[in-house]
Amino acid sequence: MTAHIAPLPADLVSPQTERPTVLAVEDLGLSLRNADGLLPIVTDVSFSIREGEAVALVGESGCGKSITASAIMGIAPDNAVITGTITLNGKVISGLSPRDRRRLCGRHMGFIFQEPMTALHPTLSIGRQMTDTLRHNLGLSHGAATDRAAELLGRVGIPRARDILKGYVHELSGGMRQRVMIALAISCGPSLIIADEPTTALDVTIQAQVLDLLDDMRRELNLAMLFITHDLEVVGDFCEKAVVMYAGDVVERGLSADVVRAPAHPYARGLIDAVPAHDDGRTRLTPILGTVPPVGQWPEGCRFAPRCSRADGQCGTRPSLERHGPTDARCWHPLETMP
Amino acid sequence: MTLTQATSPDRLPGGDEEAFVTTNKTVWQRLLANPTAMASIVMLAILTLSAVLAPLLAPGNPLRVSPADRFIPPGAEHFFGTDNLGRDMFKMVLHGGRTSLFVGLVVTAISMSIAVVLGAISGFYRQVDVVLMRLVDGLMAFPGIVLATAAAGIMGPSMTTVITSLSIVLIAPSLRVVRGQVLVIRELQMIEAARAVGVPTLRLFTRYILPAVSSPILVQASFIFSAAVLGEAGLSFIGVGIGPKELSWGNALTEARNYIAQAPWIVLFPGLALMLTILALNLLGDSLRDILDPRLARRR
Amino acid sequence: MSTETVLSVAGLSKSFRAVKAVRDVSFSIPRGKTFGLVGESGSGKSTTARLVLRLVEPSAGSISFRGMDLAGLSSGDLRAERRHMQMIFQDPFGSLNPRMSVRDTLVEPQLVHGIGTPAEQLKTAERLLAEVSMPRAALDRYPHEFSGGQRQRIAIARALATNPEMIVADEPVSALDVSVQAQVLNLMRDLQDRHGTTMLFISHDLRVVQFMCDEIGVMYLGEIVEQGPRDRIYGAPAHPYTQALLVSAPGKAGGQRARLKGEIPSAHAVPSGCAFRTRCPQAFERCTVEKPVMRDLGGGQKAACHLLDGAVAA
Amino acid sequence: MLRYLGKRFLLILPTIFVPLILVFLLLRLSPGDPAGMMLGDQATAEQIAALRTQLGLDQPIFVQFLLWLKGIVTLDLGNSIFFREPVMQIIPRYAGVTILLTLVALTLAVLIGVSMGLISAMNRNKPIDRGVVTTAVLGISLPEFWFALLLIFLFAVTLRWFPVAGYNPPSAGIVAFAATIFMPAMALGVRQSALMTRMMRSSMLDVLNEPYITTARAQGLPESTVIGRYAMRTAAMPVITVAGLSAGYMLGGAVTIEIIFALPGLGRMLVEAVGRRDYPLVEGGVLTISLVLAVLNLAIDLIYAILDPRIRYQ
Repeated sequence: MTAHIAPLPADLVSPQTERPTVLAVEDLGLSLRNADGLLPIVTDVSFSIREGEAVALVGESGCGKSITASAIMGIAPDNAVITGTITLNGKVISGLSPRDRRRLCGRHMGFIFQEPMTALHPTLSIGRQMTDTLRHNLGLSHGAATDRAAELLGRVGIPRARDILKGYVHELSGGMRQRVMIALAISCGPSLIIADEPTTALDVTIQAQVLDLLDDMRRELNLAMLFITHDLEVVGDFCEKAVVMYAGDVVERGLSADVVRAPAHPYARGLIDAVPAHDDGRTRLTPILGTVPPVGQWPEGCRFAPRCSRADGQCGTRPSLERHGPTDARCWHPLETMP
Repeated sequence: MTLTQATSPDRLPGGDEEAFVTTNKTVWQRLLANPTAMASIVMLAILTLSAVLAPLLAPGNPLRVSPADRFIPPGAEHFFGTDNLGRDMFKMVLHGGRTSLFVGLVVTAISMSIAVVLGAISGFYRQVDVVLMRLVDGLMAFPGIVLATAAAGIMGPSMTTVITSLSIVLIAPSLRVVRGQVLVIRELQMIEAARAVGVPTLRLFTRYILPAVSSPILVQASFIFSAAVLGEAGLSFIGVGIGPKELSWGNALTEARNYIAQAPWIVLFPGLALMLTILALNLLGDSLRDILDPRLARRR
Repeated sequence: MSTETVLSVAGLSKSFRAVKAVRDVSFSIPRGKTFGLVGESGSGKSTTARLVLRLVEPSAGSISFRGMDLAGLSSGDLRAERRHMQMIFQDPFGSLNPRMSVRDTLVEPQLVHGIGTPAEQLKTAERLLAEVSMPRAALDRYPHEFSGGQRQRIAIARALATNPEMIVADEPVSALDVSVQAQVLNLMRDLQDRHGTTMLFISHDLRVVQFMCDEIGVMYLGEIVEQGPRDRIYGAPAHPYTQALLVSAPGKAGGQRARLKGEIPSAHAVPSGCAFRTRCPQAFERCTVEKPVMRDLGGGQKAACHLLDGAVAA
Repeated sequence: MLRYLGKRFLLILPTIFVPLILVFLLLRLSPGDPAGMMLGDQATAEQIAALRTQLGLDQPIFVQFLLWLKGIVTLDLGNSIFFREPVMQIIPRYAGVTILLTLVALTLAVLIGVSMGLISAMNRNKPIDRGVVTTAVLGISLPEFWFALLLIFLFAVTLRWFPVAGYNPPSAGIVAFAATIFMPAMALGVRQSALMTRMMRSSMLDVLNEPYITTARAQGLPESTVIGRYAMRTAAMPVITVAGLSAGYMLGGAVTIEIIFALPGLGRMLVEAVGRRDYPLVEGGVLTISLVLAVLNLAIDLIYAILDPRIRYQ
């Protein structure tokens, strides 16, 4: 799918194809304040997304990818302390008041959650939820909002849109629910969509449909998209760039084709090797040993070192995110890039 | 087949000590660290001790009438004053606590035991459940006061009467809680897993279900205790509880209300003692729930 | 190489009131082999797993385990027979009793089946821990002290405690992170090799099934639509649904956009004729009126589709 | 919707019949004979026997019960033994007071409970929240009859705003009615309002953690809409359940308050009637309470069905 947009290396992009940056995250850090002080959850996260571009934020559970998204949305928990800069369409939004941040939601940023069943209101009709958003953000009349809502539902491939508007979330199938969620997210014309594991809860065949729909929407509306997932294989298909997170850190960053095919960081490599591929005929998988260290128990230096076969004394100090071959990696002993 | 020690390659380099997830604190540690729980336990301890030790702390018959000492306000001689019959209120309150706590304890024990047995059965056998729950619905709709009054009529007002009628009335809410919990536990995968292992039904009850419902039972018990104390006082107050010859906080208030203008202290002290007891039990129930159910705990 | 059949089910069906969750499922597993059931939600694969163990009572059909009809056993005999068939569940957080230490958890199956003296039971528990690569110190700990992967190892150890002939594994790794998945999958294969256990493996993940299984049944709306040896299913899928599943899986798209249309119908309203026809890109009239029967395609591969008429292998 | 309500209605029937059977048996089992009581100590055995026959007390219990059931269906509850007039005429005189008292107390409790709970949840862990939480736990620990005495001491004895006891019906003017209903309603409602405060608070805090609230916020909806429309809609449900239980509790528990404030209510009438062995009146009173409760429960089911579309389809 990525073949439609030439995956040129960043430094080779010509000025004509240069698209404006929609979201830029620089040195984002997030800690939770609790009785014992500050507990770091995410450190030094930097990446950017351009118009029409999909960037994947990849990692296992507990790596901090979802809370990074909530920091960008401005809906992080009350006890979160956020550092770094978040820039949306050239405007720094990280310093804005919660009220001003809320104004950006819907109109400038749209969100898609993992579980549409719980992310949509159980006892308000689909139509009510959509028109509330449209009327508030775009100032539409009730009639205009209803028309627009029906049009949006049609656009995301929902038949009999007018009937569905009167219905409730529990009456829909999983795939339809996620389509409604997508319609809601794009309803007020945002330039950025943040999708948090949007297909994880869906069946394989439905997953494929929803991914296609998201891809179509991105192209048609020229959306910047932050795609949060634990599945590297989805990344290769769907996103131009990938940011791999481990224990609150960005460990690898680059074009997703490069990250999936020839990662420099041993963790990224490990993630790929741990998954049985369809036709490799292996009788053993290559797991990453041990488990992800829980928040608050991160090792000093490189956080992956205790599970890494390449680790040595140097890994006791924290590496920085640097270019190794085609990608950026936070590693003292990156893997050789395969030709 | 040979069962040799496996030397799995899926082992961390440099040792087999995989880090365990941090151990949670024990219930006791959390109880000690919870100020509300400790406060309620201390309150209950004081109330229990003063009831148990009443004959030592306030010796003499609390019901002894002394017409010469009527309506003496609280002071050094009579800490809580005297009532319309010249009885010492301090003595009455201390001795009255014996009744309240005793009735509460016995009623809780009876109604919770029956509720646990019936709740376990009801949670496991659908047919029984349908009938039992409709009965419980009906019982909840039946005004307890009519039951108590009728019981007092049948058996005469006495401690036994009060305990019987309160136990019957409080079985219904307890049974609902226990049954609800059993239903939740029954659907857990660990029960299916135990069945798959071949664990027999009785063992399933004792080893898997009962331990799992013990926490909510404990919480419910403290609320039932407080309801029983309140119930006894209420019934005695309107004269269908423990007989007029016995001493109880509720009894003490029956007469007191006629003298509220002259001697408000006769109303104040028994009621205050009653309220503190109920408060301590409610606080204990609340904090036990917080401690035993971490999901709810984060709210408070 | 013995080809003795350990499990053989025929015509297995289960209805919950009006919902036909499992319809006419038949397959058999030779000793030491792994049979995989793969399908999407509502395909009835997990119900089939429970039917096989009679954790759910079948509405119809026979379950022959070690030459004995499980469906006809009394509850007492069934319980005794459970010693030889164990299960591993999806949720490593829910399937262990939080109030039982690892020691108790591993001793429990031996205890209820009267295997060994207390000292022997403890020894077995220690051995089981070692087999799943857990330190001995874990014995006195409780489930909440372990990570998901560690708990799943304990669950596997429990399943092995009675030295069963067959293990039914229901989505054993789908609740785990990918890196941990690989550890558990490797472990399960090792243990199977070592003990010669027969396995019924349920998963929605085609990659995992391909890695684990010798033979595979693809389920859709309560039925097996295609079954056969792994290489045939993945190399030459015959049923349009199998083909679509393989194409839909992530990492397989490669520019292909041959997606299935529509949603999985509800099990309350299974389409007439071929259940898959509402989503099948190649459906035609006959699919609406006539239910396709399983056709032998040779090499152990079978599929139920009208398109395969006349395609019977020579 | 109608089917749902029909089903609820069937479920509510036991709440009418169980109390009836219970009270019937209870009265018949209790010693003391209404006939003997009516005629006094000087009555001869023959006189008593004659009266027993007249009252139908010489029939077997189940015949008496059937006769009485027939009476209910034909709206003839018999004559009160004490008042010597039809029960159907006596009950309304007393029931009105109790129902009004319950309604006023319930309204007070809901108003106080919902607003306090909401304020508390919105200011979680701030001083105001702590204040409300503390007050609420004191409130649920407050014995109603004692609180009633305190109210009398404060408002009637000290401030002299309201009469100590007595009752003016609404027909006597709203101010006169309010003066006699305020203290009883406060006393009856205080614990329930504290319960509702706690329920509202915890239910609101629960709902605020739901993903759909995050969605509403992420759509840019203002906090007032998020709370007032999206959160309140679901958070109100458990409070409605509690309101139903509270109403039932108040109906049954009003007796103490009625005695303290000398209100001519159903509860007081019942207790007196039990004392007098006035079987028909007691049975009529219990029937009335059960019926009012049943209607109330149906009303709550209706509100539920309106607020929650999921219920209508079950």
